[in-house]
Amino acid sequence: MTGGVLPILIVLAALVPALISFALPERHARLRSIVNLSGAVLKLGLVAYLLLAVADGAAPEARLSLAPGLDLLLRVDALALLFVTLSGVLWLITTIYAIAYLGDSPNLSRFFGFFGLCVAATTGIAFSGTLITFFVFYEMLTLSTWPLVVHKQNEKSFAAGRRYLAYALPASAVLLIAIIWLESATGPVEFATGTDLSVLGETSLQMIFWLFIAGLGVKAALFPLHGWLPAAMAAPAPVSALLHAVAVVKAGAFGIIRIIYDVFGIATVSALGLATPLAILASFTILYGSVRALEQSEIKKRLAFSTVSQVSYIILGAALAGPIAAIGGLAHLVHQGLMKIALFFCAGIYAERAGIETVEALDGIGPRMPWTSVAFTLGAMGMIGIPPMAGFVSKFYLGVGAVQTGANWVVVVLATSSLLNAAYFLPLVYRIWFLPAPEDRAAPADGFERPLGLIVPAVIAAGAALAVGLMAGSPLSPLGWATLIVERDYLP
Amino acid sequence: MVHPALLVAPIAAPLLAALLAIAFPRGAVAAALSAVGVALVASLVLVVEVARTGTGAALAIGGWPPPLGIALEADGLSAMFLLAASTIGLGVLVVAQGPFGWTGRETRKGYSFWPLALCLLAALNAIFLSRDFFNFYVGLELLSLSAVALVALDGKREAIEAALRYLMFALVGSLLYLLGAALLYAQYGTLDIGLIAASAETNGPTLVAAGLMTAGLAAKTALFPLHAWLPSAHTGAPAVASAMLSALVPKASFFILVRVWFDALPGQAGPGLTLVLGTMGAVAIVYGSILALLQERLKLIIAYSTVAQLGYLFLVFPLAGGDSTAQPWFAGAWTGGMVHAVSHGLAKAAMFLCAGAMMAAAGGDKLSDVRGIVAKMPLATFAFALAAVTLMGLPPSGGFLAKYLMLTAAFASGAWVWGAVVLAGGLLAALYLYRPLASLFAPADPDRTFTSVPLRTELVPLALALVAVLLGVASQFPYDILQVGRSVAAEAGLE
Amino acid sequence: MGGDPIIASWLVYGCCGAVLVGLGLFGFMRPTTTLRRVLAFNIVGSGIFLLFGATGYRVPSTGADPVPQALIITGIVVALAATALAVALMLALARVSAGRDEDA
Amino acid sequence: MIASGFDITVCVLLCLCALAAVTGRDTFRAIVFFIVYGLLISVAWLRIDAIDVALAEAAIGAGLTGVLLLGAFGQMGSADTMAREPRGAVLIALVAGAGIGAAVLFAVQGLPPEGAGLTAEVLAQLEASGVGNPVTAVLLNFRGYDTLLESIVLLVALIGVWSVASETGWGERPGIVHHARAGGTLQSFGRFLPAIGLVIGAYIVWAGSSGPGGAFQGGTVLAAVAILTILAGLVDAPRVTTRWLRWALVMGPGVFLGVALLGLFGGAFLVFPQAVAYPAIVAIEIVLTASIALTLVLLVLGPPREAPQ
Amino acid sequence: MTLPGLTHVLLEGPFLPLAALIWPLVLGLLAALPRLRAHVMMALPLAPIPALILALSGAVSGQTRAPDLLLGVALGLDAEGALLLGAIGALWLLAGIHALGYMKRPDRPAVFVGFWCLTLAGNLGVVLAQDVVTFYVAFAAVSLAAYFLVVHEGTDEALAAGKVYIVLAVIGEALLLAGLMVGASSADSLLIADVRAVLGADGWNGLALTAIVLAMGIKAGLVPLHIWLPLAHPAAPTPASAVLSGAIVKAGIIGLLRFVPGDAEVMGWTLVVLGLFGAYGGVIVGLGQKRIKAVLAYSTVSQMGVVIALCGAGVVTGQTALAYSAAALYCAHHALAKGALFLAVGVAHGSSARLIPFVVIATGVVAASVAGAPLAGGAIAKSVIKPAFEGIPLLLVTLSAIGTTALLARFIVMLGRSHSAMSNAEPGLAMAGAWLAASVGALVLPWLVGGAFMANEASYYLAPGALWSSLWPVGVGLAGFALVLKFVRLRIWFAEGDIAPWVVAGARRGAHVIAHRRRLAPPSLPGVSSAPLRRLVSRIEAGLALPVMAGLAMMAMIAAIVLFR
Repeated sequence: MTGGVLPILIVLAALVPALISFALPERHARLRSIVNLSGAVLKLGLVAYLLLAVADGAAPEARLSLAPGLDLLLRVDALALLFVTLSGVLWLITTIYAIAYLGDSPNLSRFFGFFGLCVAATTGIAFSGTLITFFVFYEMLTLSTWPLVVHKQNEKSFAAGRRYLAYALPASAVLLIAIIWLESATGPVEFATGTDLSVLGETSLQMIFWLFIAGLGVKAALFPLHGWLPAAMAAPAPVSALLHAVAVVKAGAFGIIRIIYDVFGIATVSALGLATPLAILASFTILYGSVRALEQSEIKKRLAFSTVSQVSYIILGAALAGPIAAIGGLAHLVHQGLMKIALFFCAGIYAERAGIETVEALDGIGPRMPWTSVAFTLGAMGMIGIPPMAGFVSKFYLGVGAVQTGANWVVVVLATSSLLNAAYFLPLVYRIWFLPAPEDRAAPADGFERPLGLIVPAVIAAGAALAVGLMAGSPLSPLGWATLIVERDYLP
Repeated sequence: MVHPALLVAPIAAPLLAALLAIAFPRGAVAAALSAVGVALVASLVLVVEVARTGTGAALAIGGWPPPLGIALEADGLSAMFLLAASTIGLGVLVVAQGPFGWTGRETRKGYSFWPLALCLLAALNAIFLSRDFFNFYVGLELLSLSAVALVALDGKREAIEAALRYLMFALVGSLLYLLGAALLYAQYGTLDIGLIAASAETNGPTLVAAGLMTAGLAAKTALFPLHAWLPSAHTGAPAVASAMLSALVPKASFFILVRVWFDALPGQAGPGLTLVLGTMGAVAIVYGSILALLQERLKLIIAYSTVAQLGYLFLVFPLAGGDSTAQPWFAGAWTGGMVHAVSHGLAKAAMFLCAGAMMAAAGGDKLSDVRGIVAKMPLATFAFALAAVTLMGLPPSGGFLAKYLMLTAAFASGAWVWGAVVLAGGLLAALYLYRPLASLFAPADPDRTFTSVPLRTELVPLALALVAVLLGVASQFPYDILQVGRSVAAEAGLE
Repeated sequence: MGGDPIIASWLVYGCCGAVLVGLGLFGFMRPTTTLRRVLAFNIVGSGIFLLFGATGYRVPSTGADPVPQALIITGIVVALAATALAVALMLALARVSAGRDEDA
Repeated sequence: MIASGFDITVCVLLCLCALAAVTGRDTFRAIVFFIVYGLLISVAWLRIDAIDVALAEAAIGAGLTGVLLLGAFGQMGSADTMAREPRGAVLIALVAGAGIGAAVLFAVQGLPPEGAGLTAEVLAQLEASGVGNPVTAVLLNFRGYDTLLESIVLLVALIGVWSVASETGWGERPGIVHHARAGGTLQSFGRFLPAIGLVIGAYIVWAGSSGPGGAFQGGTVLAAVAILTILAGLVDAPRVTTRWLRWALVMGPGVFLGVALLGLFGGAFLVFPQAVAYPAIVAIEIVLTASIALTLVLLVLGPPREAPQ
Repeated sequence: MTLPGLTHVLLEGPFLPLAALIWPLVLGLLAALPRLRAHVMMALPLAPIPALILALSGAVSGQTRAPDLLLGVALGLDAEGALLLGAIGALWLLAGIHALGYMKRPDRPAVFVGFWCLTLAGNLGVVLAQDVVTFYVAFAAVSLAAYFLVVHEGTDEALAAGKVYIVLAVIGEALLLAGLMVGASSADSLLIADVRAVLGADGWNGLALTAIVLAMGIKAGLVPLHIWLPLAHPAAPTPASAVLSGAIVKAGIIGLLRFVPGDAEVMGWTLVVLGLFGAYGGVIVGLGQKRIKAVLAYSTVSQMGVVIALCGAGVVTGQTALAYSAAALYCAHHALAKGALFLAVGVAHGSSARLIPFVVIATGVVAASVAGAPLAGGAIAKSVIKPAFEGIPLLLVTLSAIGTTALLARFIVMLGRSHSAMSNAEPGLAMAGAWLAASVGALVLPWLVGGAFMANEASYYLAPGALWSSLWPVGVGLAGFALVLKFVRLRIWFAEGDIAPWVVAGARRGAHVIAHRRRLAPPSLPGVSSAPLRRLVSRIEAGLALPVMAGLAMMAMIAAIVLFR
């Protein structure tokens, strides 16, 4: 396939800037920014081309064999593109944000190096065609994320880093057990061709499935494996934005989707009676995350718990065996990314420009920082699921899909979670817009909403979330693409 | 047919350089580097030749074919180990120019290091190429004596004590091995692996001989209960030397053990052997890791990590032949073990060289001394991290490929206990390597200054670590080479 | 010595070699000074060589098998080298620990 | 051949000497028993028709090792402390030693009684090897590679011995300063015996090609001679850094390796074409003897002494 | 499926309905531009104009479909819809004009105008929506955006009222979402008609219907859920409360009309009972109110109670179509009339003692119309809804007119006293004009449009019998009120929002408990002190370093290999 080189090109588009910025000494800030930005733009261009190609049914792939039968396979299918488009778009705006946010703080070459590595790993995860490739890139993601979490090199970030590894490494061991247990019986597993699981007994298949869920659940922040996510907020804002709201967390959810649809097949999963317990676990995480978010007084911690809850929507969508629920779950993969990254950007701006870390300090900031606050409000509305934001669309599809498969109780969960989301987001919006600002808040020298590099990404992300919600019906939107995925690959 | 020079060069070149270094110390460095360079080129060509022809390259020394003469042969396994040894050797000697280079007048260390190191490398190459049991013995002796001398090179009390204990263990090990070889000769009338394999049958003398050889070689490979000499020895030795000691020396005796059981006497391996070696290997992994976790000094952590990682190698015995029919590949566990030996060698050499560089910069090797050195030595820290990734067996390193092949064999053959141990090893490695990594990346307290270190002491470990990672990525080529001339037992298993 | 059953002379020396090995190992392992351990090491070595030499003399008619002899000569020289190194290390250790010459 | 009473007595005596050398508290007594043991074992070697080995064992095993141990005992005396060990250690040592010994015994008696080893093959190829004495043929031609490595081992051991010198003592002479009473027995021996030793050593080396003897045995005798003169204080060992000493040390293995590499052009490593085999082997043997003798002397003398304050 | 190029159809069907929705949104966005900030208030009256044009052009045949927007937007308009649209549009227009006068120097006008237009768009959307998703989006817009109108004044009272309003609104949203999800999936289509057909059956669909009715009840002021109404109206600026009471509350009613299916017997009866309870409860509590806007708020609750009862009755008697058109007319009239009454309050505040009598008289006429006095529009509206009732509910509906008359009489009395202190106060042309237009509209509309909805001719209403049947309840009401005013000293005052204070207190305590639950202490690793471990390990290491141990291990290995062959 001539297209074979494309997936490698995309991964390189993220890897090469990373390696270059590793090599660049600190003072070449401008060159480093140019390199990273051009990498991001190049990646977007390639993704756009691929979108057209895959829409026409093409599926370019590149194969590198580690040992006879043990292949690293990069394959571009519709599901992979959904994730890569999300990471491509958000990488670009987050790079802009990061350049503005970090300004001239120390160790930036190292930062952008690992930042690029993370995105390359995420792209790798998306394109992986076999379980082994997935695991290799999954681990690379863990490794390249740790330095970013500990970037500030203070005690708090090291504690967060420690906790992150304490969760991530055992999880990868569990994941490895699952992969090997499965592959030792069925031979190498390729997503495209699927595997016949008849060779394994039912109980061992179930145990393997739960091992997969445990292994991937840590990154997907499923209850009780979510402990690391709130702690990882000690990282600088761009890191929290891209990684902990989009790349890392989504890698977990994406993995679970791959496992359910491509490795086991949705029919086998429900036949084995695994779909409902997973749905219950996801629903419990949704509610648990929201309740814990209520308690947090720190904005970033609250957003982190909200991520814990929101990602489980995707897993819920995958767990419900209906096509519509699947579409809802897949669409939410993108929607949640857009909304959450907008929120994290705004939280970063509040922290950086106005020194606001906690919810109480948000009083009356709206009028002083209108653009950021509007973006934040839009993001918050999306999270609550208020139409016409993107959040509503996927929540609606999830609900309809759930009832379609007979899991009516899911509707109650969705409604309650919307209420809880409102309960922990509306007070923030209320404080921002309706409470008087304390007198002692001095605006920074060049005004609150400077530099533009911070504000524009936040507004773009919020606007995108709104646009995606509004134009949800069109085939170009994430929902449209998710429908294409489900129709083409997973219709049971 | 491969030109005999290829087989002889890796042995003769370092020996010539060693003799030259003794007689003409001023030219020692140049002789050493060129000799090891020649050895590296020879092994590279050898590897390519072996891969291309698909058969091992054999040479009967002096024109006398076995059983009378001694045969040298480079099959896939020996070619790989040769290449690894030469690569690491060259890297180590390049870095050794710093502490042991020519500084105007001749010093004790400066003079003694080069012949010892060169003889050590020559001994390694001799062992990797030989097919004769007594020749293994002479190679082992040459290796042990030069290693012991290197350990004692620093002249401090701990170093000499460690060297003495190491010598005691090594000598007992060699003697038991020699006794085993003697009994084999007495039984079969030959010392050549191939001939013994042809006529081997299960009887008293053969079993006792094999048992003695295994016990002796286990002592020299520092397998768990017999490991007590390794940590103090590898910590006492100068960092450059301990890089070679930790990465290569135990691998030589392990190589002979593989030759004994997989090539010479596969039929005689019973459950006793596989269970004993497997259990001792498993305990080594856990015990070594726990001890590494409790150490405060960087070199001790790395030394105990060697004890742990060597445990992995011995898991090959129970796991060999564990592949199920589902896998398209074969001899997974055995190849995994060999890949682990090579990737661990590269990673460990890189780690010790980094530790050496950092000790030179910080003036001490306690974790508190090297705290926050990343600001001053980013490349070395990154190399240390990469090596750590290989030791933890995280993708995309060679360590991961080895772990994966072993795990698949373990699960396929139902012996998931070994699988659990392999996994636990990876996690424990993450645990004991986290502390040094965290202190390297920690913020240095401002008033601490590190002396600057020549760039090559950072670049060489980085290169070695990158090769270790490369082994995991471009691993199809090494995988195929290891299959050349691989024994049947490696795939069928030892029971 | 009584009428011993008639056994081949090589077997006598072989068994004697085995006994020497056992004795040497015992001497090596029992709690003792390092010098005594080096001595015991030499006894084990010579025991092994004796055993090896004996197995080469099983067919006296064709004369002793030269190969073991050659190997044993090599072995003896190697054993000497090891002993010399061990002795040197012991002397150095004594020197250093006696503090006469605290090495920088 | 049926074991005669003599053989049995030799074996019993050997075991007793070994037992005495190994047990007991007095180190000097142990070393003396060890030397006696060495001589007895040479006798045993004669009984099993291995004259070359008997020579080597007597010269190196009993002689040089004995001197080494006595020298060490002399210099260290009480400094060699005994590590504190748990009470049951002796018992465990006994069990382990007996266990392994029994295993070896079991193996020996299980050996095939008529194993002839490679005697036939060696004799068949003897005239092709260019030397008369089968042991030398094996040592220098058939398994010449082992011998080459072994000479390197000696060199490495020497470098090792030198490298444990104190930092200040690097340029000094090896070993301690010996001085014997003028006119005393040691000095008269030192004057009288070297001449005889030289002749005997030279003969042994020369005879090695056709009869028992050879480079190592001859070298050892020469070494003994040199050690005797040094012990007698008549001559002092050359400084460690002297140039000719180093070239002499390296000459033996160097020539051997060089000739071996030359063989490469003739098709295989270390090959001696039929015609040139004898002169080549003899040349190698002579040069090797010189280096070996020198190395052995320096090994016995020990690390360079400390620089005078 | 080739990638849809531009061949993909963006819009089918008439463009006007979509334009009616989009136009106010565009105006709202323009208001945010700083340059237009000076005369942004002008946008208020302009916003509803396209909707009015659409309403006047009558019912639209066929649906307007925009498949790309949201999940496929479908808009449509039937006759009743057009009537409602017209009334709501007119009310927004007049309230907009009134606002121009009422708010001379508004603070943050851009925000007010922005949310005013968003609420308007939502309100229109509720009427026009044919598919469930558009309905939900419109409903969310109207209920959430109205919050900003409520809290616009920024007073503490407004913020408190706003808090209650938003909590109830969000709960309503969640309930509606759940209901629509279940409905849409069991109907397997997004169109409201299909969903309505499937609702009402027992099991989950029954629950869905209850959820939807509750959501609509919150908006329409169904009795237990009405508590936000009396709190919000006094706090909001007058034009906002006019629109709130007149148009926004109607969104709930439209929802009920659209979603409650004909065969839901039980639901029908509950609506009738709760509706009537609301009608009478509204009057009783309204009489006990101190502030004039609160009285009007309770009058709305009462009127809406009647309409809810009408919806229920329609289902119970099987005449859903009749009830639908009757309710449409009644709501249209009530919208304009209630709007007029609220604007009257604004005008009264602005006019001096000298002008107040004229204001009182005119408002008196409108009030009579609402109470159903003969010859006024209200009479027709009331008569239209009567056929849908039978038995006791019919009696109660007619008697409710008495209560309404008494309540409105109290309102007129309070209105008289609420003139501005300044002698020369002029209400200003815009405010007075808008108020008068609304009053005239209220009176005239039933007559103009009634024809299409009445069973019989206009002349029927002029007949004496009809006149008497609509006169006596008003008479009794007035007489009763006069008696009470004169003699009964006992004044029972109800707190505004009657049960609101207890509900709010309960909610706050609940939130407090959740927020400050004992925090989960993060699991700390049990501090394994490394000292004993360290000692044990060093002892093992020392032991293994002894040659005897090494020897023993070697012997064991040899034994294992030899014995266990």
